[in-house]
Amino acid sequence: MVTRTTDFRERKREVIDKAVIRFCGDSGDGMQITGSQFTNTVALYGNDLATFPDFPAEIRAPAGTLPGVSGYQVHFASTDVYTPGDAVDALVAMNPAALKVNLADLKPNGIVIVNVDSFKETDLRKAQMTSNPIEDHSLDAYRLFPIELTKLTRTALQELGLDAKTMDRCKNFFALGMCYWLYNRSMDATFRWLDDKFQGKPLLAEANKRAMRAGYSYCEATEAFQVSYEIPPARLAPGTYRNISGNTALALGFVTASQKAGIPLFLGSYPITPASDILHELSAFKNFGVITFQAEDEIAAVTSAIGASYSGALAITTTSGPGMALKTEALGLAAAVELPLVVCDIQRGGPSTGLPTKTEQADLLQALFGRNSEAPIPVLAAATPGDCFWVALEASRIAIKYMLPVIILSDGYLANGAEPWRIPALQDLPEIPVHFETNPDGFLPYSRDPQTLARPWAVPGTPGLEHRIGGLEKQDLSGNVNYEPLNHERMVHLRAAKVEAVAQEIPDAVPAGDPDGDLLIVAWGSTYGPVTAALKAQRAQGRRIGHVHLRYLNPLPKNLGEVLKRYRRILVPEMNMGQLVMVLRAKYLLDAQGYNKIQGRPFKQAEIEAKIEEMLASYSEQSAGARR
Amino acid sequence: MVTRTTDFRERKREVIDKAVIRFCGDSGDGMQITGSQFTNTVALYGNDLATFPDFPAEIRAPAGTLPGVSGYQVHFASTDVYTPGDAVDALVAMNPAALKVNLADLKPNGIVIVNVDSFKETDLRKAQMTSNPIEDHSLDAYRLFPIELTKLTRTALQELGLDAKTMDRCKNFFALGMCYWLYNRSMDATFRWLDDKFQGKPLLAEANKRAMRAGYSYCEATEAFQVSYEIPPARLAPGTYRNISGNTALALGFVTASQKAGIPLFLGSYPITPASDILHELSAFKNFGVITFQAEDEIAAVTSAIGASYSGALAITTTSGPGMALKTEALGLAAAVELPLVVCDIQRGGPSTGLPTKTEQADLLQALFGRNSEAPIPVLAAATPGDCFWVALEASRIAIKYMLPVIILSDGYLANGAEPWRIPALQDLPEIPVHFETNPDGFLPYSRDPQTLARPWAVPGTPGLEHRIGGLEKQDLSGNVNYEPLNHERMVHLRAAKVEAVAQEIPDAVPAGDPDGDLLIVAWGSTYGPVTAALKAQRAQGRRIGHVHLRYLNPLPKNLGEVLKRYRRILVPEMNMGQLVMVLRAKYLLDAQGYNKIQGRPFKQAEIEAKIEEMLASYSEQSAGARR
Amino acid sequence: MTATTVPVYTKKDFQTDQEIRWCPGCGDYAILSAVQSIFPELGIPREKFVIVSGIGCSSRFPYYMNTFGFHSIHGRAPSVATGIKLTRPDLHVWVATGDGDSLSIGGNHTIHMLRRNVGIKVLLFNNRIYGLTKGQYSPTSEFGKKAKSTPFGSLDRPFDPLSLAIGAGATFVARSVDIFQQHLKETLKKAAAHQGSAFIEILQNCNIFNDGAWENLTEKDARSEHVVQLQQGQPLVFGKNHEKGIRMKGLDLEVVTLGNGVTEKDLLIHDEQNPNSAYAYLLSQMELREGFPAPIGVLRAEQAPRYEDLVASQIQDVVSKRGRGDLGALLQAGDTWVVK
Amino acid sequence: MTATTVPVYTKKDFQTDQEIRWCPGCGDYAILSAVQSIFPELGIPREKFVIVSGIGCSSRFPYYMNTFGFHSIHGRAPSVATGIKLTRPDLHVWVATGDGDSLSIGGNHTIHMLRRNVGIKVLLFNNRIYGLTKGQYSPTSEFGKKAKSTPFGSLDRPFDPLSLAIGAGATFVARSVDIFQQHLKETLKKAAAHQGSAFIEILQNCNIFNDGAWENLTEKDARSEHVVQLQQGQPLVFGKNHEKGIRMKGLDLEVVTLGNGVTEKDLLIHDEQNPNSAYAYLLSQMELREGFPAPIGVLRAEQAPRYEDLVASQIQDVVSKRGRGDLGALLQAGDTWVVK
Ligand SMILES: Cc1ncc(C[n+]2csc(CCOP(=O)(O)OP(=O)(O)O)c2C)c(N)n1
Ligand SMILES: Cc1ncc(C[n+]2csc(CCOP(=O)(O)OP(=O)(O)O)c2C)c(N)n1
Ligand code: SF4
Ligand code: SF4
Ligand SMILES: [Mg+2]
Ligand SMILES: [Mg+2]
Repeated sequence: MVTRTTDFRERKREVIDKAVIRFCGDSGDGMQITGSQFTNTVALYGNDLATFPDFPAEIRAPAGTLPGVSGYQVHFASTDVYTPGDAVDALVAMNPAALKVNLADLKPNGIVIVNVDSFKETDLRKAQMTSNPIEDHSLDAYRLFPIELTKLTRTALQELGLDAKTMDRCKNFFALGMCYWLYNRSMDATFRWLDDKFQGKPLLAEANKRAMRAGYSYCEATEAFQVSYEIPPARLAPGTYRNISGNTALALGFVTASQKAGIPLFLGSYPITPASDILHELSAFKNFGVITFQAEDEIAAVTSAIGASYSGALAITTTSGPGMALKTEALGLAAAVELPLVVCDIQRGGPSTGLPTKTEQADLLQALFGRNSEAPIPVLAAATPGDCFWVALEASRIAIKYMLPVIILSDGYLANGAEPWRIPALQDLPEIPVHFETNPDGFLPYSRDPQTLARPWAVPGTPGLEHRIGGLEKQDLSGNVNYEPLNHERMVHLRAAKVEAVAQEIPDAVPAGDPDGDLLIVAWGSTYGPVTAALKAQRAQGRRIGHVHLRYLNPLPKNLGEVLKRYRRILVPEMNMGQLVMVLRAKYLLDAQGYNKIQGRPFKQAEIEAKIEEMLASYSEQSAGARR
Repeated sequence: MVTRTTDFRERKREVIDKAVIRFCGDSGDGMQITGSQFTNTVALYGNDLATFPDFPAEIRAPAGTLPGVSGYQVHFASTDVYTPGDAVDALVAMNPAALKVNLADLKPNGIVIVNVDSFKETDLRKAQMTSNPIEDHSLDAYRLFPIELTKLTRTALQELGLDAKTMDRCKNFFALGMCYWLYNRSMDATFRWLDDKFQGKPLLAEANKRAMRAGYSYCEATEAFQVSYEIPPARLAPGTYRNISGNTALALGFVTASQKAGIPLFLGSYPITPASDILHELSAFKNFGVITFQAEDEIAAVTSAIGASYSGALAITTTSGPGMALKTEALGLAAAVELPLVVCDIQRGGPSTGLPTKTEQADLLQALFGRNSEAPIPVLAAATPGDCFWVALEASRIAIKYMLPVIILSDGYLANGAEPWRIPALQDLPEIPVHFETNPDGFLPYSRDPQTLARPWAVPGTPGLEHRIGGLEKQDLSGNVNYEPLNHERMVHLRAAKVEAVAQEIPDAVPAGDPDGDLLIVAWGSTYGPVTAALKAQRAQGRRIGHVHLRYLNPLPKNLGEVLKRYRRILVPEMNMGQLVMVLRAKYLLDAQGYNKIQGRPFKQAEIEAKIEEMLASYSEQSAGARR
Repeated sequence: MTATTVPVYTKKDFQTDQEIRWCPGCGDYAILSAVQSIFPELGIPREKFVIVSGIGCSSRFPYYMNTFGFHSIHGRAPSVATGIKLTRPDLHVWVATGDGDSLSIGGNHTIHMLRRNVGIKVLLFNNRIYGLTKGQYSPTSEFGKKAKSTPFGSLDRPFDPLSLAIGAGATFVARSVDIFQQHLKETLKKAAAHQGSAFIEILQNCNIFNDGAWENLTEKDARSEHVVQLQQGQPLVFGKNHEKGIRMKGLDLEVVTLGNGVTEKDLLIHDEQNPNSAYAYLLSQMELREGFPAPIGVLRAEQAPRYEDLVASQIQDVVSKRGRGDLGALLQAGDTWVVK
Repeated sequence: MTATTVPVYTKKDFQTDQEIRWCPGCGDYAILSAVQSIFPELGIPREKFVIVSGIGCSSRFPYYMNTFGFHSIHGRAPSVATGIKLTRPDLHVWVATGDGDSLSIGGNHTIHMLRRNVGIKVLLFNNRIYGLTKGQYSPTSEFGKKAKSTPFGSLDRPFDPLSLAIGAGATFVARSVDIFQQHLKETLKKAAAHQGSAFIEILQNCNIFNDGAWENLTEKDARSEHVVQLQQGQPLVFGKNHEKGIRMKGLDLEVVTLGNGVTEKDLLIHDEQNPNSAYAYLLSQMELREGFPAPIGVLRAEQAPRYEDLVASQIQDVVSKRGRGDLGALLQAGDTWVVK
């Protein structure tokens, strides 16, 4: 939907409904900062948005090389945004390597801004390029803007008396300034951020500001661009918004849960990409009484959390796949001693160390089954960055109410991706009632609440409740060590029934889109965005399809089986080799089909759409075949 | 089938086809030794047999108490034996606690020999008994033989000048002597064993011999028993036999594999019940060049094995559930670096520490899925103690041929249970070809054999093959670190395809019993015995049923889906909450039904039979209903 | 804590109704008895005690103590205990562990707990064997040990638990013996009084799988020759008739016989508070050498802040500087915008 | 091994074609260069080297060494390396690891490898920070460290890696500094010559997340005042003009100024082979105290059998006593019977 207007500078100003911009450059070029500043600005303006930061596993891969490229993509719009965008409208490439790695995603006729100063012979060689794309016409299909970013930045900062290296570090802000001009955005928020960030170093703040202003002015003055764009604010639900990433949302969710429960938050964690930021965020919230314990490893992290939970804290532990693997023995203990605990697995590419900074959804089966013997645990998954907040709250609530460990699955994409998030009013937050047992009369550590099957939370320090718990099988009610055959069977069933009991509170699955029809997409986690976008587009073309997005992966919503039967086909797209689809097939004996992408990147909307079309086509073929 | 004869002593001597005897007493009473001696003797005689040792998790629980009871059951017969027996024909109970715990399993009119000397007031109290069962007629339904075992043993040893404690320790041999008389067995093998065991202590050997002879003579002289039994040898396949437990069979299997492969065996292990004996056995085989490394924990155990495999050893690691949980991160590494490794999980009751000395089959899903991300690994399970030998060989062969880790599932029942095992001739053992890469020309660490997809085994020390491997995603062929999306997807698929490639060698599933019919039992692991026995009995009653026992749980036999469809119903009995059944349902979309027992004990034949009957009955009902 | 609010306990108050599942004759009984004897004397309400353990014979300890108890998983007791202490610094947390539990699988958690100085009392039951798994050698077993997994003798050099603890930065390091009841109780009381991590190696006999492992030190006749009892401010004297002593020789120690001009004044005076941990280290290495006795008692007792107190006061600090966190403000933090 | 069979290598022979993915200015480059420089001098065929690492910036080391290399998982390099050594005692196995990798998650494997004396050379890149995960404090970070996970300052007391290694029973303990190239190379060569486990702490600068962590020791001006270089058989002298020394004072050490009657003869003479590890421990603790310099060089080098050799010779022993195992006999062992 493009509306053409003309700006006061007599250049075209197009009003469009969405744009996708990607900043890319060397790991040292500050692309993550540039991208997040741009994001912040468009968010403040009121666009809906989604982002996709993508960076190498190395801290600083060798400058200028292909593995060293870091990127940050922002999709912002006046309409609802579900994904960071399949293809890019404008690409800012700080060097040849960045251009090479990212060009494939640029739309035909898309804008590409390159820093010509870094397209020298040696730069090209580092990017394994034999000829200069700025000159060899290989970019003819795009709107190329070759800018002397380095030189122009140095000129702008001339008077500040900085050394060349420091000046060059500001060139990303020059590029940012250009983009603000291009999309008609105010630089104010970034000015504020710079003031804040460089509090002790006003000179650096000033340098970056000047660079940014220079970039902006450059566009204004040189008429580099013949056209600029305006993307009106989105019509979001009324409320106060902030921009939020998944890891921040988890951190805020847990602080909120602790406050609503009225018990201290304890995080036992060992750093690991992409989960570390949760630890970083929570360690700053000391004034909320948050205890963060950076343990010597993942096992100490989870077992310290179990100790904290035993003592009455809302205890959590955060990690990613390899760390999750190390926690599994302790999760069995948590299940056996029936203490509340929330475990966050921020999934990344695997197996083993795998692709630490890339996203994947392949820890579902590990979360469901990765423990010795029968140790069922509820598993929840967040759908979007903002949803992480709500999932943190809900997981904490369930853990406390049912006295059991709960696993949250997020992933690298949610963790680092950002979206506008409507800040909830305090009164809209759910209560999390906590009952610590205090009555010694008839106290039995393994007696159970008839509705939830929860055992009492009897924390040390409570007079008269002295008792012993542990990982050996225990006698029903008394909790004493017991190896009797039938008691064991009973306890295995009770622990399973307790997990199943959570289903009584799980909202029914209500499909988005058509309530019945030709195809149901069942998905979970961060595929929410592309699936939602694809569903919308495909339904707009008249297809009868629905989408159930599962927040609860164990137990599943009670009505799910019934919902599945309302559609002719079931498609389960996952960023793994087919994990949820296996669970669904086993449980409901329906021929659900997996669609699997394991590339360390989210699905594109177009990929989902193509798959939908393929499935519907093969279905019509078959029915046609059947008719013949 | 009972034939009555009369012995030369004018007492009845019945020839019967099978008997089940159980020795039980305090952990300190030597019941495991008594049971295994009896086993050995009946095995040497040529009976088929199965045993079930069952002992407490404590080293010595308090003497005389219920949790301290230790038992050993032997089922021996002139016909094929598949289980240790559902019920007991003769029970030897050394104290009231043992009687109390075990009486329920004694057949009506069964023999019960008790040591009256330990049925005093205090003994009864320790067993939480209020009246003396020897006197209160509660044993009237059985053939009770109250024997003064302690007193008679002391009398027999009078002249040896031993202290009372030492004499009392021999009373189990008195009881054993009685049982030898009762079943007309020679004491020779046990004499030999005593000579060997007490090499430096001839007095102790003599004491035990005298006690045993005294027990035998007591029966001979006192006419305590009016009848004795004879169970003719079984008609086993011709060959040389020995008695073997699952853990011993695994140990022998690995030594054999190492010898056939011509490479050293390396075991990295950390002790854990019920797996420790494999470590113990292998540590004695130093003259086979076996390297056993008792590591500081399970993680060091498995990672040292990975280091050994990298260096060209047949590397294995052995553990049970909790230890398995700790190894999962490293198993992902083994899958990623594609090195051969065999992991034995001797399953026990869980979750967590659970029931360390009890059996269970609940680690299947952990074995299949308990790793971060997509890290598929072949999984094999042994069916009987003797089968452990063959599974060890086969797992080693697959690991080496396909260059990948392989998991073996055994369990506490197989580990400690024993059966007669036909010793294979050396020429009947499979070859295990090993090819170490030596050619540097065009060497690529991740090139692949076209048939197996195995990469080359290029061990350090080989000139010209210097290369680097690791847990990060790697470029196809070169093995260099690589994070490219499509390369990652390709590698995930290659690793999966390699595991699937194993299926090309897996023998087709051929059902025992009827090749099609009303019911197929699909089972795995140690349920083999009771299922086989139940199948036989039920087919004898005219039911059309088959049994597929899966040795390969991943990948599954290629024809399995086709076999499943030949039966109206599918029953999957497991000592877990339904793990294999989930996999089968998901894969074949058939309504396979689980039958689950989680009591730390094997299924009884009767339980399986009852379940078969129930399923067939409900089927006829349904069909009848359909007809109505 | 005022004495009046704490009930007067007897040993019996710390016993449970659970049958004790240790072998008759096991050294664990003596340790249990010592702990049950001293707990009533500490002036601490019973519900404030938590006993945490891993897995092993020794780790069954919590079941027999009528306090809060947590029998966790193998090797992880220090971490569970750390979580408890950080959440509830007011609790008195004791860890019962074995040489396998704390030095084999749990070695890392042990040394990290010690360096952090978490206020946990660690009772390390050192029987130089894996008892519960029926007799494999442990990280403290002597070189050449023949055990279940080493029929031809072990080839590992053992840890010296005291040296390891000192090297890890432990603030309190002591040693006692299961059957030296009086000494054991006194040592436990000193540990209880210590502010931070207290590491107590208790030499324990496993009469089933490693009988007599400490005979050399415990046998009535040998004792006085092979053991030196450390006492704060006292010279290092040992021998049947207190006739031997230990004194400095250059950087090192030597054993001397008193008399002939050598008096107690020449001997090393024990100072558990020596600021240099090298002193305690020297003592911990002593027995490895021919002719030297094994030290028992408190080798080291350094004053240092407890980890859990530091954590708590950091939180208080931040609260007092920034005020108690306001949830509404937290959620609204950073750049926000309003959609109407 | 005869010198003639080993090719003559240059540094270049140990370089790979892989782009080095460390930040410009990282201390890791210097360490890489030192290792690549000394490997050609060791007279060892290139294919006999294996470099094993865990996870961390430092653990990327193997990719840049043209030898066999194994980048394993976080903290487990010592165990992987032990498996290699036990299988192939003839290989030369070096572990490259960070302070997080080897002392945090891998602490237990490190101390167990050291006590066993497995013949592995450990290069511990100590930058007092987690580099790869972008700047959390590590077990060697100074108390009060403000880092990503400790915005208000860390509350953990750090390990002293040398003391920990000594306490664990390490037979070779040394320290050097990334930018002291000559010293580093010499130290590495000494480690290479050592028979058993060699533990080398290398102070390394992470210019991105912990720049200047070792400035105190490395800055040109400060160096001579703050560092004492240990040399076998030489007195402990330091200071810009070699004017200071260290001597014994009772059980302890003191810093003295030479002159005024104090000569080098009064000083401590370094003996890395001192049979009592308490000596090395004393040195390792020195720098923690006001006014004392940090020791670099070899603190301890004890002769002791290598674990892998013991394991191999135990096997040989049994073979020579019992004969090579006969598979047929093994399978037929124990009571057997024949069914016809
Ligand atoms: C993860 C795990 N690995 C192994 C075991 C088996 N296990 C239980 S106790 C134990 C060693 C016990 O030795 P120690 O700590 O010295 O205690 P002791 O029995 O001698 O008192 C082992 C290996 C386990 N329970 N869990
Ligand atoms: C099981 C596991 N936990 C956590 C991580 C994340 N991780 C990677 S490296 C590292 C710490 C690195 O610190 P250090 O060993 O000091 O190496 P440096 O980067 O400083 O050289 C961590 C926590 C991981 N890869 N695997
Ligand atoms: S096995 Fe040893 S340590 Fe365990 S209870 Fe028995 S005597 Fe004590
Ligand atoms: S983050 Fe630090 S340690 Fe890692 S490569 Fe960069 S400078 Fe070196
Ligand atoms: Mg022990
Ligand atoms: Mg580091």
